[in-house]
Amino acid sequence: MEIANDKLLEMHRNLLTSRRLGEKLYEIFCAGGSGMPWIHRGIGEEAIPIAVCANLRKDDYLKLTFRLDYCLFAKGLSLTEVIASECMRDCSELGRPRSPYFDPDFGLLAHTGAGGEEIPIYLGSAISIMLKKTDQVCVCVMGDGFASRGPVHESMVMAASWNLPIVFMIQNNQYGMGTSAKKIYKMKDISDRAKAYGFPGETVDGNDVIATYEVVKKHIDRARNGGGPSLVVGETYRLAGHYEGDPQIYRPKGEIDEWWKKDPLPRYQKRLLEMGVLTEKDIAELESTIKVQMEDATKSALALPFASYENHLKTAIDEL
Amino acid sequence: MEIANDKLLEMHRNLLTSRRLGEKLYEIFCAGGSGMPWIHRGIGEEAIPIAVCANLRKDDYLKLTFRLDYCLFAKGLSLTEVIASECMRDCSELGRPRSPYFDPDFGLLAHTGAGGEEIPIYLGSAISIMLKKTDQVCVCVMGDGFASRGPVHESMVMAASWNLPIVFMIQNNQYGMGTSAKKIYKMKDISDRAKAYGFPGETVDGNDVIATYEVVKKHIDRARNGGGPSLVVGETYRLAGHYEGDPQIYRPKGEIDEWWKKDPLPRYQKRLLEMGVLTEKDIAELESTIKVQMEDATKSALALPFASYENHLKTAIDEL
Amino acid sequence: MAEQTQMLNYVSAIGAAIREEMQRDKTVAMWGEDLVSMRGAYGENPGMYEEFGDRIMDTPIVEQAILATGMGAALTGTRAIVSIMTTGFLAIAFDGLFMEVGGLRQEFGYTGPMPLVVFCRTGVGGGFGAHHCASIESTLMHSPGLKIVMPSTPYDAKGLMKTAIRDDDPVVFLAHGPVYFRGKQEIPAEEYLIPFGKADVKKEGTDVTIVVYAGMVRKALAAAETLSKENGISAEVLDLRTLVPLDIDAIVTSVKKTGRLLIAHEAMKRGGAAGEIAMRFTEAAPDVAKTLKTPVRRLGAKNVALPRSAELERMLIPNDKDVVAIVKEMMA
Amino acid sequence: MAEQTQMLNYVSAIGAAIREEMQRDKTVAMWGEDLVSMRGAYGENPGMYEEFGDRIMDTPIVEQAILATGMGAALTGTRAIVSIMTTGFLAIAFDGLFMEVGGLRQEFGYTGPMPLVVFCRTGVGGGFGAHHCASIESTLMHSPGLKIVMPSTPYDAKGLMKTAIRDDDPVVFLAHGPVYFRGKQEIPAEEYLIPFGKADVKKEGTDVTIVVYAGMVRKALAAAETLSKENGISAEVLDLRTLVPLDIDAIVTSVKKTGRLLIAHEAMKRGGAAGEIAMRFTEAAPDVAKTLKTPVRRLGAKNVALPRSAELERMLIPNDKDVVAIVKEMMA
Ligand SMILES: Cc1ncc(C[n+]2csc(CCOP(=O)(O)OP(=O)(O)O)c2C)c(N)n1
Ligand SMILES: Cc1ncc(C[n+]2csc(CCOP(=O)(O)OP(=O)(O)O)c2C)c(N)n1
Ligand SMILES: [Mg+2]
Ligand SMILES: [Mg+2]
Repeated sequence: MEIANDKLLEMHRNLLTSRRLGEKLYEIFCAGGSGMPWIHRGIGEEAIPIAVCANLRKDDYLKLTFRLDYCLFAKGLSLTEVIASECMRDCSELGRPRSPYFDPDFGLLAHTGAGGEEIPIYLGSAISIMLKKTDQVCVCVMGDGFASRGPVHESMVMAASWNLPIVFMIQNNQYGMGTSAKKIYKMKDISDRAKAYGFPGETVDGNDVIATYEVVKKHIDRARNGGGPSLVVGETYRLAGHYEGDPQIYRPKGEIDEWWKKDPLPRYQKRLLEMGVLTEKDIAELESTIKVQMEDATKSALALPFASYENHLKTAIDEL
Repeated sequence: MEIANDKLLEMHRNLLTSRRLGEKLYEIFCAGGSGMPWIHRGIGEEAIPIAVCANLRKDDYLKLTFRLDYCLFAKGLSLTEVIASECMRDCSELGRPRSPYFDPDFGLLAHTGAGGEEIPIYLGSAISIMLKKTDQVCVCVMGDGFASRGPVHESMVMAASWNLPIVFMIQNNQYGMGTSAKKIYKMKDISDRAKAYGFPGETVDGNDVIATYEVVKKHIDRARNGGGPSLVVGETYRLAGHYEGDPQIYRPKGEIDEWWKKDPLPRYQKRLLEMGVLTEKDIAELESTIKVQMEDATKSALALPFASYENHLKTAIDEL
Repeated sequence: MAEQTQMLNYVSAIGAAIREEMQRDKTVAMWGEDLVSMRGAYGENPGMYEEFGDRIMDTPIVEQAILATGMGAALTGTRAIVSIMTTGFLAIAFDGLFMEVGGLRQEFGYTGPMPLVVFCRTGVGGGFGAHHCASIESTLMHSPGLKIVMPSTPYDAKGLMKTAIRDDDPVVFLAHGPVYFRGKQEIPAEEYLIPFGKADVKKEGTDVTIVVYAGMVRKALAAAETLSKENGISAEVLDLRTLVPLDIDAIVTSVKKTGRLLIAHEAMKRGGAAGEIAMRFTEAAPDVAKTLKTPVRRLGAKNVALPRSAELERMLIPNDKDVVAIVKEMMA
Repeated sequence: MAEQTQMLNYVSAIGAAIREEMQRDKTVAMWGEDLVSMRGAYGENPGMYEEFGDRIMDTPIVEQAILATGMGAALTGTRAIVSIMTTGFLAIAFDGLFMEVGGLRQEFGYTGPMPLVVFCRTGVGGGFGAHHCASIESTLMHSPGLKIVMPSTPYDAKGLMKTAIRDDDPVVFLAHGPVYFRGKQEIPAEEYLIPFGKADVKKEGTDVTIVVYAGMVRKALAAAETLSKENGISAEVLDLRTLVPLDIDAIVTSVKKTGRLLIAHEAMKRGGAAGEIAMRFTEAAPDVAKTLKTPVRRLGAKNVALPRSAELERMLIPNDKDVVAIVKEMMA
C-alpha cells in the first residue's frame, strides 16, 4: 500500500505529540492540585490510537482505551481540551461540552468507569449510522483485559448479526492490571476470536505505525463500504505500571527492556528517515514547535475553571 | 467406538421414556390445575440430553436447557420427582429437596428465569471440583439463543484460563423464540466459537443418539482426565412452538416436516433394530412398561402437596 | 362522538402511542427480542414491521447490548426505544441502565439530548418465577438520571408513552404485564400527552390517602369500594403514574385533607419504593407529618423470592383485602 | 497485656479475618481480579498466595462470572469468597447477585447451605467517578436473600468478616475503601466474632439518635463532638454495621430515649437506605413514632451522578457539618 507523505508526516506529528502530551500530563499529575484524580500512563502504546485516528473523519465514532484517551487530539480535539478534560476543567468557556471526551458531534461518547461497558454503547452509534444510511464508521479500541467482558461479546454477536459498520480493536498491551494476557487467552492468536462471530480477524504489530495504519485502514474501509464488522488485534506493551505507584511485582525480569527496544516512536522515526520523508532537522523543529504548543495548551487548560458544583447540580432530573 | 449393548439399551429406554414423559407433561398441562405455570415443549430434541446423561455419574454436575429439564430422570431423578417438580409440588415428603431440580447432591443447581445466567453458576461447581481434586465433571447444555449472552462468554474465558473440567454444549434447535439461529450466527459452524477460547469445538448431529454419545463422551472423558474445557454443538430442531400457544408465524413452510423425518426416536430404534440389539417386541414391551410407570409416577406426583406458603416464608433472612 | 374515541386494551394503547410517534418522527426506531419474528415477545407489536420496516428490529438474546445500544443510538441521532422482555432481564442490564444511561452524561457534564425509552414488561402474575415477575423499580429510583413511568390504565399508558418518546432524557417505561390484554378503555382518537410527575386521583376520598401505582391501583380501588360500602370509610386513591419525577405535591395535598397515608406496592417490601415515598412526604411537609392522625403505613410483598407458583405468588403480594385490613387498622 | 492485642488498619483487619478462617477451614477459597498478581487490587492480600497457594486465585476481568462462580462453588462444597473490586462493578453482576444469589435457592425451595461471601470495596472518596465510588447497598436490600455487612472500623470489620465466612447464607461484605489504610485500631489477638443484626452504640447520647453506617460513622462522631461542645446537644451515634438483618430494636430503644431520629448515609438520597430504615422504625414502634419530638430526618448525597472530581464529590456527599446543621434544626 502506498501511503501519501502527508499522511506519514501527519502520523509522525501526532505520534510525537502524543508522547509529549503523555509526559506533560504525567508532569501535571505529579505536581498535584491539577484536579486529575489518578493517572494510568499509556507511554509506548501510542501507535495504535494514532494509526486509527489517521483513518477517521470527525463524524466517525471512536472509543480509545482509557489509558490513551489523551490521543483524542488526533481525532480533532485541541490539546487544551484534552488537558482540560483530564484535569476536570470546564471547557464550556471554549464553546465545547464541559468535557469534550463526551461529545457525540466529535464522535466521542466518553468512557465508563467499568471497562467494556462502552462497547455496546458505541455499537449504538453504528445502529444510528445504519438507520441514517451514512458512510460513517465506528471504531472501538479496547484493552486485552476488558475484551474478556460479557458486553463485548454481546456487541460482537449483535454486530455480526446486523452487519454493522464497526471495527473492534483489541489493544493487547500484554497486561490487564497485573494479569498477563497469556494467562487468560489460550489461543495462539487473539484475533482468532473473530471466528466465533464469522467476521474477519487480523493481528498486527501495534508498535509499527505503518503496518497498523494499513491493517486498520483495510478494515475501516470495509466497514465504511457496508462490509460489516471485523476485529483487529494490535500487539503492543504497557511500559508503565497499571497506575502510578504500582510496584509491578508481576512483571518478569527483563521483559520491559525488551519492549523498550520496540518503542514505536524511534522505530517510526527511523523508518521515515530511511524513507527520506523526514530529516533529523525536521524532528528537532517539530519537537520545539510541540514544546511551545504544549506549554500554551497547559496554560490555557489550567486557567479554565473547575467543573462547577452549581452546574453539576443542574443535571438532576428531580428534586435534589 | 464400540458401545456396549447395555448402554445402547439404556439410552433407548431413556429416549423412549423422555418422549412419553414429555407427552404426559403436555397432557397434564392441558388438563389444567396442575400447578404448572407454563410449558415449553422439547419434543424431538431428547437425544442430546439422553446421550449426555449416559456419560455422567450421579456426582457430576449437569445443566440441561429449560425445555428439556424433564430429561433429568436420566441423571437419576425418579419420574415422580420430575413430574412433581414441574407441577410445583413439594418433594420433601419423598425425603428430597422441595424441587429436586435444585439438588447439588444430584449435581443439579436448577435453572434461572434468565437464560444464560446458570452457566457461570455451574462453572462454580467446576471450581469446587478443581479445589477438591476429584474426577467429577460439569456439563452445561444451553440453547442456541442463550448462548449469545455475556455470562456464557465470560464463563468460557474463565474456563479456558483456569483449564476447568467443564463441557459446554450448545443445543442448536435452530430457534431462540421466533428468531432463527441463522440470523444470529454468521459462521458456518457454531462450534468454531471454541476458537475464540483456544479449546476444542466439535459439531454433531444431535438427532443421532450414537453420534452424539460418542462425541460427548470424548469431551467428557477429556475434561474428567484434566484436559480442560471444550464446546460441543448438537444440531437438532424445535418441533414445537416456543411456548404452548405460539402461532409460529416465523417458521418457513415445510421446514417442520423435513425435521420430523429426522426425529431421533424412530431413527435410533431403526438403527438398533438393524444392529439386532433390539426387536419390535422389545419396543412394544418397553412401551407398556413405561406407560405403567408413567401413570404411577403421575399419580404419586400429583398426590404430593403443593409447595407450602408457610415453608416458603421460612426462607426469609430477616423480618417478613 | 363515537368516532372520536377508540376502545383499546393496555398493550394496544402502548402500541398506538409508539406507532403515532414513529409516524410523526422518522428518527424513532425500536429494537429488542422478537419484535418482528413474533410481533413482540408478548404479541404486542402487530403490523409494526409492515408499516415501519427496518425501523423495528429483532436482536439476538443480548440484553446488555440491547440496552446499551439504545443509549449510544440516542446520543447519535436516533430516538431509540429498546425493548427488554421483563424487568427480570433488566436486572441483567443493570449496570448499563443504572450507571451509564442513568449517570454517564452527568458524570461528564454532557448536557445534550439522549432520547431513550427503555420499554419493559413488569408486574407479578402467572407464577412464572422471579425473573418474569420481578419488580425492581425501587432500585432504579436510586439511579441519578432515570425517569420511571409505571402506568396502570390504557389511557395513562398511551399518554405517558408519547411523552416518554418525546423526552430528551432517558425514560424507563415499565408496562404492567398482567393487564396487557385485560379489558379495554375508551381512548380519545385525538392526540394527548400526559406529563411526567403528575399523579392522578383515581378516586377522591377524605379519610385516608392510598398512594399506589401500576398493579396496586386496581386493588386499591377495589379496597376503596369495600371500605366505603362496608365500613363507611372514604379512601382517596392516588395513582403516582411516574415514580421519578415524584408528584410529592399531590401526596401532600391529599394527606392534608385526609390526615392518613398508606403507600402500597406489589414489589417486595424491604427496599421498596414506599420507604422513599414516605420519607419524601415527611421532608416535604414536616408540619403535615406532625399532625398525622396515625403513622404512615405501607404494604408490599413479603420479603422472600417469588417462586414459580401462581398460588404462592398471590399469597405473597398484597391484595385488596390487605388494603382494607390495614386501612381499618389506621382508622381504629 | 500488649501481646494480647495488635494494631491493625481496616484492610489488614479484614485480611487477618480471611487468613484465620482459611487456616481454620480448608474449604475456604477466594478468587477475583489480581488477588495474586497484585496481592489484591488494592494491595490488601499480602502473603496470602504464599500461605494458601491455589486457594487464592486470579480471574480474568469477568465480574459476572466471578460472582456467579462463587454461588456455584458455594453450593458444591466450597466456602467461597469472591472479590469484586468496587461496588460499581457489582452493578455489572447485579442480576447474578440480586436474583440468583439472593433468590434462586428460595425460588426452588432449596434449604441447603450456600456459604458465599461477596467481598467488595465501596465508599465515596478520591474523585474516581461513579463506578469506583458508587454506593448501591440500598438496591441490594431489595433482594430477598442477601445479608449486607458494612463495617466502619477495623475491629468491626474483622469480627464481621469472620461471621460472614462462617455463615451458610450468602453475605455481601462491603468494605469501606476510603479508610482502608487510614489509622490503626487495637484488635484483640484472640478470636472474636461479631453477630449480624447487632448495631453498635458508638457514642451514647440523650437528645437525638443518629443512625449511620460505614463512612458516615466517623462524620457522625465528629458532628456529635461539635454538637456537644458548641451546642450542648447530646447525640447518640448508632452504627448499624449490617443493613440486612437490621437491628430495629436498637433503633427503637435509642429513639425511645432521645425522641429524635436522623438517618444519614453517603449514598444518594433518593432510593437510599434511609427511607427504608425510617419506615421500619415507624412500623416497629408506631407508638414511639407518634411521640417523636420532630419528624424523622435523613441525609444523603445529592441526587446526581458522582463526577470524576474529588472536590465535587466532597460537596455532593454529606459531611459532619451537614449533620450538625440538621440536628440543630431538629432541636429547634
Ligand atoms: C468492569 C471493570 N472491572 C475492573 C476494573 C478495574 N480495572 C481498571 S483498569 C483494569 C485493567 C484493564 O486491562 P486492559 O483492558 O488490558 O487495559 P490496559 O490497562 O492494559 O490499558 C482493571 C481490571 C474496571 N475499571 N472495570
Ligand atoms: C436473559 C433472558 N432473555 C430472554 C428470555 C426470554 N426467553 C425465554 S426462552 C427464550 C429463547 C431461548 O432460546 P434458546 O436458548 O435457543 O432455547 P430454546 O428455547 O430453543 O430451547 C427467550 C428469549 C429469558 N428467559 N432470559
Ligand atoms: Mg492491557
Ligand atoms: Mg434454540
